[in-house]
Amino acid sequence: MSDIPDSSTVPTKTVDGVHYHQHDVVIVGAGGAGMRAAIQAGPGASTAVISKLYPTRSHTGAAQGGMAAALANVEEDNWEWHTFDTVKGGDYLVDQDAAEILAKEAITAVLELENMGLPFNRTPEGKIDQRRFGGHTAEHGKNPVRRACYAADRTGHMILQTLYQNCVKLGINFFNEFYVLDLIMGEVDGQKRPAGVVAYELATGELHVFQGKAVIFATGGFGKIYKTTSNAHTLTGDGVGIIWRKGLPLEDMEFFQFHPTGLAGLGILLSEAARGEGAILRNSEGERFMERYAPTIKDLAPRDIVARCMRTEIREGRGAGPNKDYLYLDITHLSPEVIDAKLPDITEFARTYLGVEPYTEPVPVLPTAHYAMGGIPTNVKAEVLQDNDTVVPGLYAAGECACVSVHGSNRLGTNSLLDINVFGKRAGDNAVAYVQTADFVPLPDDAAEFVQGLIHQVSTATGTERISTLRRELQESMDTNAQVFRTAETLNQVTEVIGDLRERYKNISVQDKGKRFNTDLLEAIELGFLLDLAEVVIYSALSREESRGGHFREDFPKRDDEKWLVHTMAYLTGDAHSADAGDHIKLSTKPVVITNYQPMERKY
Amino acid sequence: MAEQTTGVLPAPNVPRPRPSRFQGTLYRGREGMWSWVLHRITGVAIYFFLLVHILDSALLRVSPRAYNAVIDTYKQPIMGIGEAALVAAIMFHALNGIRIILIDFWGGGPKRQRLMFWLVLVVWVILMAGFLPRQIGVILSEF
Amino acid sequence: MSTVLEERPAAADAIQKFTATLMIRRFDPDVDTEPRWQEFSVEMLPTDRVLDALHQIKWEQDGSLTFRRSCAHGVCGSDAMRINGRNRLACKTLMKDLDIEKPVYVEAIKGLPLEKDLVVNMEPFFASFREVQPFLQASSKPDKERLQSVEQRARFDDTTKCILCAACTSSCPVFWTDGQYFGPAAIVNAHRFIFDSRDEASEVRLDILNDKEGVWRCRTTFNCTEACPRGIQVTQAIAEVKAAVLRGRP
Amino acid sequence: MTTETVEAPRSARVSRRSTNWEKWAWLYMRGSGVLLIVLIFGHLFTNLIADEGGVKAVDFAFVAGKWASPFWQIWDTLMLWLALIHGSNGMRTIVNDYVSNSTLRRIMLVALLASSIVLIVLGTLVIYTFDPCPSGALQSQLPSFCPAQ
Ligand SMILES: Cc1cc2nc3c(=O)[nH]c(=O)nc-3n(C[C@H](O)[C@H](O)[C@H](O)COP(=O)(O)OP(=O)(O)OC[C@H]3O[C@@H](n4cnc5c(N)ncnc54)[C@H](O)[C@@H]3O)c2cc1C
Ligand code: HEM
Ligand code: SF4
Ligand code: F3S
Ligand code: FES
Repeated sequence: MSDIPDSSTVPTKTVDGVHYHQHDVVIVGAGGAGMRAAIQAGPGASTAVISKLYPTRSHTGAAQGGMAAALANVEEDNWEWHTFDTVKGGDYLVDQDAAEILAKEAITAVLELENMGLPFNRTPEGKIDQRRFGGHTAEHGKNPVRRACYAADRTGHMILQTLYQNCVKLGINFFNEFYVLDLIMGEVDGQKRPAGVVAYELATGELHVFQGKAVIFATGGFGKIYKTTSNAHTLTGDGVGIIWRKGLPLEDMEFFQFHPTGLAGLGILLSEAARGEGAILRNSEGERFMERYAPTIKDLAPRDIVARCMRTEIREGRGAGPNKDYLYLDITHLSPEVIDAKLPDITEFARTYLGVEPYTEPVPVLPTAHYAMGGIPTNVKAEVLQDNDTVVPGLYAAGECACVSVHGSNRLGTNSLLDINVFGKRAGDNAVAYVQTADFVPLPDDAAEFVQGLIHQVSTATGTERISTLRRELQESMDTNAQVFRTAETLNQVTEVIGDLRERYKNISVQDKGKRFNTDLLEAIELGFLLDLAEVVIYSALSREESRGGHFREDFPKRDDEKWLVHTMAYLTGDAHSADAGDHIKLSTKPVVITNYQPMERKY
Repeated sequence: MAEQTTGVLPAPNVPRPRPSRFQGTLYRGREGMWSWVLHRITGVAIYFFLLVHILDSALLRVSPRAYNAVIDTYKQPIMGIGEAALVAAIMFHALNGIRIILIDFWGGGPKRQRLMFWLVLVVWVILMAGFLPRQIGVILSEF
Repeated sequence: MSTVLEERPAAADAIQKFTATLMIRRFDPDVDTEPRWQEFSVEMLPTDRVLDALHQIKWEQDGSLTFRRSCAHGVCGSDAMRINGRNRLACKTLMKDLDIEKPVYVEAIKGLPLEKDLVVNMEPFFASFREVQPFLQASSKPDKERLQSVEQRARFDDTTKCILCAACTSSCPVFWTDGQYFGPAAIVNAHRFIFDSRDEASEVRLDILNDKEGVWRCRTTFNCTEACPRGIQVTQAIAEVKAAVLRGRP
Repeated sequence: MTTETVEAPRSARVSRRSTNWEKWAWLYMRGSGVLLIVLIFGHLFTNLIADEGGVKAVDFAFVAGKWASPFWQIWDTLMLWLALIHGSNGMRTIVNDYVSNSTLRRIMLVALLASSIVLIVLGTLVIYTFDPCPSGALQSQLPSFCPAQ
């Protein structure tokens, strides 16, 4: 079901029930990154956006707190400080050239969104208002600075809506509820290039091949490898998984961010904006424990640090509740007017899902799996890399699925909405420039064969294992063993679980045998991606014997710049289906780009 | 898509959906919906009464006898009950009409629509309480 | 301060589970000629959402049960459905807020073509959204942001919250009649731009909505306002647009 | 309210409207509604309540007595026009809502329009060409001011 049907959303031909389309630029994913790219690409090239969800259902809409840019609308600020904070926040694993671009282009990115209509909150002078956020400081760490541009606690919602509105304005062709399941690669002059993608149309169960000169991946994260997560049910990392299965590398997969303040037990996020507006984390004794760990910026320390401090508090018996297993986020000292104006949605979540009234009661919180720092490696032009420095011409990635790497080992809050806008735009621009000179890569005759096989195999599966059981076992094991704190022992444990699950996955059953809206089938396929990605995450985490940012090895609690100031690159080699990860994953390293800031100890 | 310019969208050519089926439970609307249902029903009822009423009044032009003959039938007790229902309908329709007009033109209307619905009912009950005893008296006097 | 919370989430494990009955209106176009009601029993906690119940059925009992969902906390707008006769988001409706002594009736939203189980065709809904020109139209090209006062920003705040879930439009008795009415959601999204001080095309949108199928078809039944999971004062927004059409400007 | 089928909900209408009748119709419903409250309640009051005996008091003589005064003539004319147009327009809305077959809808709308015109003309004629003392009627049926025949 296409969104704006006109001649260009009609297939060019249909062969053996497979529909063929041709567009200069094919964008996979209609979240913030995908639509930002589409807005750049649409006016200059024939563009198709393929998304497994209606664009406005993408998880960018769940983002709450803000988008960083050193506009200096309320306090002195500049992009150089922002760059520094990003680098330090990422525990120096950030590629500094990319961070510089991110911080510099942030300013235009925000202004462009405003120009497209985004309703930011305003200062009394009518300018875009800004608020504090974790890890964002003035003068290289001196004190917190107001850098996050926001629209109440619905910034992501506004970004997603604004971008969709502008896509409507431009008449972009959307293919909604189309699941991309394969990337078709071809070769030109001995060089790998994308030829197109294959998608499964949810409504009809039919396959569509989209031939494109350039392909942009913007499929978002894969938080569903965890049980307790702020991520949507649909964030199963399909895009990253497809790239992986194509033999292209994945970067820094061991770094997964845990957000300190998820609603206890549920994982629904309470934005860091709460702490930006003055909320305080307290333990069972009512103590503001962050004062002990980060005396300067306290509750506004970066997420990896806060999440670890919280886990430590709980371990040391200062958790609240009957089982002493959660902490409190306290905003009772803020006036209800401020809360209503600046944090309306998250207080509503607390009321709806926990029955807690945030005006008067502190809210139970726990760290929740939140953001994948790693993903598809790209350069600053958003071009996908096939090794440390060779690009795949015509293939781009942007947003959470990509790893530029501007987030290093730990992303600062508000830098992701920024990332999707800056690098989404770059992906669009570069793709348009590329398609001016490039030709279509010929499609093989059996373009859809792999997906046909996959679907056939899964839909006729009559094994004995339930998808949901396997998924739950994976998620639970990840939650206990690959959390904020990890050790070789716990990681080995989850490795075993994954190996076992991968075996059992061969024996699954799918109950829905129909063609229309077969979400049962898709959940099975998504689980396949989750298993693949979890395996890479764990394998990379086992190998990195140090603690940095979001990856904290209790058996190696120190950062080790001598050995580990490098990105991890994981490649799929050998037999993808062998039970032992070591048989089919090969790891190597990629140097970190360091320009201005030499690694220092990270203190706040 | 260079040819697609700002604001001008191609006419969506929505695929013709398969026959839809959506009976199922009755929608559980609240005051707003039920007041509208009543408004609509009373409106139609009054309309048909009005048609008849104009026609019978036209008999005035024919002859006093014809008119009185018809009007006499209105004086039957059964018609008296109908008349009471008509007045009840008109009163509800009129009061709720005021409520609708307030919702439309008074800034505070939409917020207070539910309260206003209950007010409509209260006023309606009061007015009917004033009217019905007399009407019942009239009906009974016919026996 | 910890008193209030003594027996909250963690204690939930210990809390009594109960069995709830769900009546779900199923429809598979390839098999059924008519939708049919099917009964399921699920083990639930009071704090579970209806979405959790649907997941439990799909994951443990009948994998063919089909519904849309994504975020699971009321921000993506995927899972509007009719629960006990009213439009709601399954992920924002807690079991404890329903009368669980009786079966919980779950069916697709009304007025859009039913595709399968709880899934309806959303195209017509998005088509009318697109028709109101839901995007900022401003000719000036400032170097920085366009200024907008706090009050001007507040003017249209309510309608910026819309997540396009269709709970409103599919609760509207006028929309049910023939499906030609623009519907509250489209008007809400027009409102968001009509009253945005930066926009220059309000008149165009007012003209679009001053149509046979536009604002005048609204009969102020308030179902939309009651249904909106974002708490948007939908009918009020429609009334404001009507007033603006009469005035000829926002 | 629980209509069962919708052919193509909100599918694109390519060409749009002529004049904005709907706006004026909407305004008219409200304006006429307000006036009708006065007119109809005045009417009901004089006919059913003010005079002892309710509807029993209404007969040819009663009406003729009223219409002898231009005040009631104008009152009733206004009421006739406003109410009939209000009612017909309301019925038009309802027909538009529920009658999805376009031929049937057209037939019903034309019928509505025609009957409204006929009734308005008829009603107006009755009020103004009305002869309170028609010849050949029984004196007892006529208002008291009629000269004895
Ligand atoms: C609760 C929450 C709060 C957050 N708050 C903030 C914040 O305040 N500030 C900040 O900077 N960041 C925040 N983030 C992070 C940020 O929102 C995300 O990282 C970012 O929005 C990701 O955008 P994206 O475009 O890459 O992916 P998404 O928005 O997730 O979009 C992914 C798209 O890909 C499509 N897709 C996926 N797989 C397929 C497939 N196989 N075929 C076709 N299409 C596919 C989906 O349909 C979707 O359209 C938050 C994240 C969460 C979860
Ligand atoms: C007594 C004073 C009256 C008032 C204040 C009044 C008010 C209204 C109003 C405001 C509406 C518009 C409703 C809407 O748009 O949602 C309306 C509709 C209607 N009215 Fe009246 N009205 C009155 C008398 C009458 C009479 C005498 C008739 C019959 C001839 C009538 C028949 C109708 C009908 C059929 C509708 C359409 C209902 C609908 O669309 O749901 N009304 N009325
Ligand atoms: S107005 Fe409310 S109910 Fe309607 S689509 Fe928007 S969010 Fe959903
Ligand atoms: S339900 Fe419909 S009638 Fe009007 S008030 Fe809402 S749009
Ligand atoms: S699943 Fe996103 S709104 Fe319910």
